[in-house]
Amino acid sequence: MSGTAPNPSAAREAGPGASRWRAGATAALMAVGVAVPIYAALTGDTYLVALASRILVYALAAVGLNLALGFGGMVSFGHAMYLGLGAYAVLLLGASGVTNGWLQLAILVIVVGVVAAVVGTISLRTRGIAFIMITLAFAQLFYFLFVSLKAWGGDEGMSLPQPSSFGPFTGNRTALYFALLATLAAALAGTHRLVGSRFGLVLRATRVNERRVRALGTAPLPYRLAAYVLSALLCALAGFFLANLTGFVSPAYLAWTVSGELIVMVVLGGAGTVVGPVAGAVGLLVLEEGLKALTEHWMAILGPLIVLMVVLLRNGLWSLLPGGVTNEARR
Amino acid sequence: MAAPLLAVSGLVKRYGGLLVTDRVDLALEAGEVHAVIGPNGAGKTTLINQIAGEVASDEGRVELDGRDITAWPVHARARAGLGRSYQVTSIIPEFTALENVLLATQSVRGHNFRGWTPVTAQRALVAPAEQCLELAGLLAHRHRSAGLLAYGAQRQLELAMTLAIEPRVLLLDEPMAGLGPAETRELIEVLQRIRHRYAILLVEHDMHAVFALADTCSVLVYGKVVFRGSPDEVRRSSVVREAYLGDEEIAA
Amino acid sequence: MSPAFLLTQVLNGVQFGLLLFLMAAGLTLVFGIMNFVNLAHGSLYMVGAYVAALTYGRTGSFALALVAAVVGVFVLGIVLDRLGFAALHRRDHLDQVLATFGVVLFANEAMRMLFGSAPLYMDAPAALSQPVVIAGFNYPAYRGAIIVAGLLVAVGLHLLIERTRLGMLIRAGASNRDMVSALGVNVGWLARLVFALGAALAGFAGAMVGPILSIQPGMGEPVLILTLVVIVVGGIGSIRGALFGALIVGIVDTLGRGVLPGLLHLVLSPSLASAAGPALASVGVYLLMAAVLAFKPDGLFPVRHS
Amino acid sequence: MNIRIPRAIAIAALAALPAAAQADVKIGFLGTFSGPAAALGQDQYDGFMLAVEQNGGKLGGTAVQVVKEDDQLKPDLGVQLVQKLLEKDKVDLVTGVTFSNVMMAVAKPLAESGVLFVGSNAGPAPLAGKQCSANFFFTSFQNDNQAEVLGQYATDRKYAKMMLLAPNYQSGRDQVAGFKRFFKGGTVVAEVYAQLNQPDFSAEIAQIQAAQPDAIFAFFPGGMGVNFVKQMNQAGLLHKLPVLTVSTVDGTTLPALKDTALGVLAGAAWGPDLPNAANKAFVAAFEQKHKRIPSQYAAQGYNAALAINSALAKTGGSTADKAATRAAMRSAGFNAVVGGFKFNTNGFPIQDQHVFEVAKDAQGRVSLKTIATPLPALRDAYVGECPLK
Repeated sequence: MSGTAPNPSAAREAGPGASRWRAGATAALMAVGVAVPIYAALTGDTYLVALASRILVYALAAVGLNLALGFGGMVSFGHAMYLGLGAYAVLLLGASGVTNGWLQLAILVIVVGVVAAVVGTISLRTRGIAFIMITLAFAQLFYFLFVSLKAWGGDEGMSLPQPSSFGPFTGNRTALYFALLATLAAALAGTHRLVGSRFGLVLRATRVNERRVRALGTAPLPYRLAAYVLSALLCALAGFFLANLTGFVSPAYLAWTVSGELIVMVVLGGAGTVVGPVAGAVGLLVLEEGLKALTEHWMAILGPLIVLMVVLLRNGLWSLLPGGVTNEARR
Repeated sequence: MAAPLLAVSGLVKRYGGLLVTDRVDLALEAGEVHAVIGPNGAGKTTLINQIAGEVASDEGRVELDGRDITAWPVHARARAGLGRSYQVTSIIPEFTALENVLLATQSVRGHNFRGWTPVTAQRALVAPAEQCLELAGLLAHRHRSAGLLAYGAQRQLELAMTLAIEPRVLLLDEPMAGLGPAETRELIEVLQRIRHRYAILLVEHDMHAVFALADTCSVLVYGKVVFRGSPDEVRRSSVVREAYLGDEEIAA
Repeated sequence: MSPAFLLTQVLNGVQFGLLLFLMAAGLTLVFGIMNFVNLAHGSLYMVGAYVAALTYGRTGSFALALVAAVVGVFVLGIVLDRLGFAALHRRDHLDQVLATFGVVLFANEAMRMLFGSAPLYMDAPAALSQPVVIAGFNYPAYRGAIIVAGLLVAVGLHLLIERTRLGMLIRAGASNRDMVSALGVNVGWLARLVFALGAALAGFAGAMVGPILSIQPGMGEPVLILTLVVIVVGGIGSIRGALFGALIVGIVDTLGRGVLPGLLHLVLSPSLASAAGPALASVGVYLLMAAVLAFKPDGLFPVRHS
Repeated sequence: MNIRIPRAIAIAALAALPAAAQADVKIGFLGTFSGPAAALGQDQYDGFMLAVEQNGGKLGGTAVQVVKEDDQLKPDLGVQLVQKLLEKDKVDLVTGVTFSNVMMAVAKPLAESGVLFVGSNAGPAPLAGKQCSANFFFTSFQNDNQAEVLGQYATDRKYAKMMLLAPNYQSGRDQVAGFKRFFKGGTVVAEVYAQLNQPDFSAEIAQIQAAQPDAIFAFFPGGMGVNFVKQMNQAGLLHKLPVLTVSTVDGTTLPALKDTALGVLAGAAWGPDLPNAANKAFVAAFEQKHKRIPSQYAAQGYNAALAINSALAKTGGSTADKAATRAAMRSAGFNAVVGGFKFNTNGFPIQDQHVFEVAKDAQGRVSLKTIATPLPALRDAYVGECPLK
């Protein structure tokens, strides 16, 4: 394995007291998630739901990327591509008459699954920085493809003809929010189970020492590829929500900067921890929001803050909670 | 007579113009310990890598139980019964000791596309894993992070992982590397306890270990087997002494 | 499509490639020797362009502007390395990417705070501002100067790396860092020097493009992406790879834009050709990179690691 | 050199003032204020705020509070910010919007809210045609307008061979279509689409030389424009043939081009030398405050404020009755800095479109000089598709 992979939890002391902190923080996050629309309904501050929905979309995408990047050591610099594919699926299917949300989801899973399998098969031939760059290349290919698709709005993007149809919940923003929250919770629960399963063991071991995994009798490629596809599907799901949330789809969703931001969220929150990416997404977007209220030159503050967090935190926000990494075991 | 469990014939590896493995032949039966010794740079690790499949051979054959596995990939050889350990400790530091061994036990029990049930909750996997840990004397440490284990314990874990894929042939690459005298003795004992179950190819610098364990010794110099015999014959051989010129270990 | 037209386009591609080489040489050295992914390389290029434009504006001397950019960014490189980049060398690539991404955000905003969002003015020196005619095509003299500068840097780097003790250490460092420290060389200083050298090259590139490109915040990122493409295609850590990678990317990109649409018009229907041509040209470089990596994951001229 | 920090503070103070004086009307200003394209949004905002300031913090006699939001050129963020402006800040009006992709993204939520929107830059075609909204007004242009006037100019000058260049994206293709709509009598020898944000134009410039047109039409906004003009100049082509441009030489790029751009032609509805009195006052006030020549984006922002001023004056400062506010805006009579200005049925402007040449002004600064007005009182091409009457 190349040195590119993060080494997020070189050693985890599985003390029961330690993991309680993290479980508590996760529960607190979820409780806040549930409380937001209730608070918004009571105070009439409906914008809060819009803000929180967008954060949840990116949190979901970050949780997806984390599966490849954090647990699998596959540093994809092109996951915005799947976010965009998910969003465009809603537009393209909606415009061609497929408005049923479940059907859209089913088609999305198949199409993105196939695309991710092909892209993953080619990309996983490479390691380290080459993998970073080849995933970027594929994302750029799709970006420019959608930019030149005039019929679908080109770079200007296009409004959805109608939101995905889910019976009485169609177009309901609160319903959308809770669907997002439930999906994120399911993704987190799924990740939690996956990480400790046979599949998860192979995936995580491969990140650290691929050679050893082979010598123990397991060919890592199918598992890495599966994790890559799964991670792409989660991002596509986030894109599906993003399209419905904004009622709009544009190639800007596939821009390389979005891929970069997803990486920032994952690493900032804690790559290779289950809930870290959520903390990263919340942290980054709330920070942006707060700094922008402060000054128009907010990037001049955000930049150094990111540097500081990398230097001081090493393993992300989530590692601030006990039960995390012990530095002594980190090389 | 039936074919030997592991048969290596005419194995060759070249790096550029350099012959690293020079027509090596080996045959191992179950219950037999065959030690490969030789000075640094003799090509011992390369030989193990060739047998295990990590390094492609330029010529020669590797047969396991009569089947030609020369072209097989590493993981297929491992599943067919070739277990190897590494000279440089090659464990997953962020895993617990038990998880490290589970990674191995699950490898030989069907595919791993099972993503929901925690491995540690599967008796069918945990029971054999714990057996291996017990064999290696690590059962008490099974819930500790591998990265936090003492070096000696990590070497034992290395061996436990190798055993957990239920191999028939063990390729041990300097299992005693870096161990103190007490730890070495302990590991020799472990190997003595289990040797009857496996065919063992042992690459080792520690001559105490070699003479205590080996049935046969091959002396490798510049990739070529220059001498083969029992430990006693090796001790007496002038060829070996010449190869090890100035190396006191042989005198011990 | 006349031969003269093709020749001009190839020349354009070579020139663009050499421009990319100036960026790629520094980045690949830093990458290869320190195993350090520096996204802020584009920011150093931007700073070089700003320093050059400001110096040129004050003094009216192009030579002085070049010197100021090179020296200024060289010093900035040493300062940055001291301030903490050096501490990042031992971190994994992701941390490096993230931290230097933070530096990029800061650098762009700092330029905007200091000099505004609008681009800065810088023109080519009078002696080079007129075109020369090659085979019936006007070729800007200044672009000729870029070709010359790029070739000189390539030759200079070649001599530095193949003929000097410093170069020997750099080569050794690229393939085996421990060996260099075993030789008793202070790797920290070697790394700092190489980093500053790479920075100075980026600053030089920034100064050279001042007269042909818009000098504004964020100008570094598009070039950075192309530079990353170049060093990955060429093979990380290899100057030779950077040179050939840059030339290949430059020529593919230029011919893709300049010749491909015309070729497509010959074989496809006009409407299809005018739709496919630009789309293909936009992704030509990325197709090239994907193809190279799929078949040669270590790039076309990989450095052999021992 | 243009140090911006003190001005930012001044704006903040200014924005705070009317708020303290109990604003009666809240206006949301959505624009792109960060990243490489920030100059455009900043100019829109500066122009808008200049008018607010000149009116003593009031528009239509009513104290206004301006809530400024930065969309970072991200459509999804734009949608979120529009929701914030509407639901949290509960603004009565929305203005600004710099880029078409953000405009397209926010169009639907804005239209559905019923709140009046006065756009001061982006004017994408769908919003002028099928997706037009009675709540939308634009003081800038329909995106094609500025290319259309150059098409007419090329026809008037009887150019026989034209070559058209633009980046390969929707706006680029729209501009080319707009030019061709009014270019008659000659032929388009080549259309060349460059990559979006491409730094080097040598391949395109060689194609220009190969095609040997009588004139070229180019649309390269922002930094691309600077690159293109510089490189054309060095190839010695800038003064060899007429270069007709849109958004390529304007108030934001001329300071970076200076004398290099002399002689380049630009199509637009506004230039600093337009002779009407409102414009003279605007340019003088802007230059005094910001120490630079205003750009067309500043003029568009200023016009947006004037339009709101006029509409609010008619409704007595209230936006409660949406239909009345809409009607007031539709019939807004104000001395726009472009001279004659009317909103068409689709909310887009009917105004003269001019051709400008980059030239030195009376003070010797490089600026834009009116040379022709080929399309007086131009209406956009899409109004027929808009069901509004």
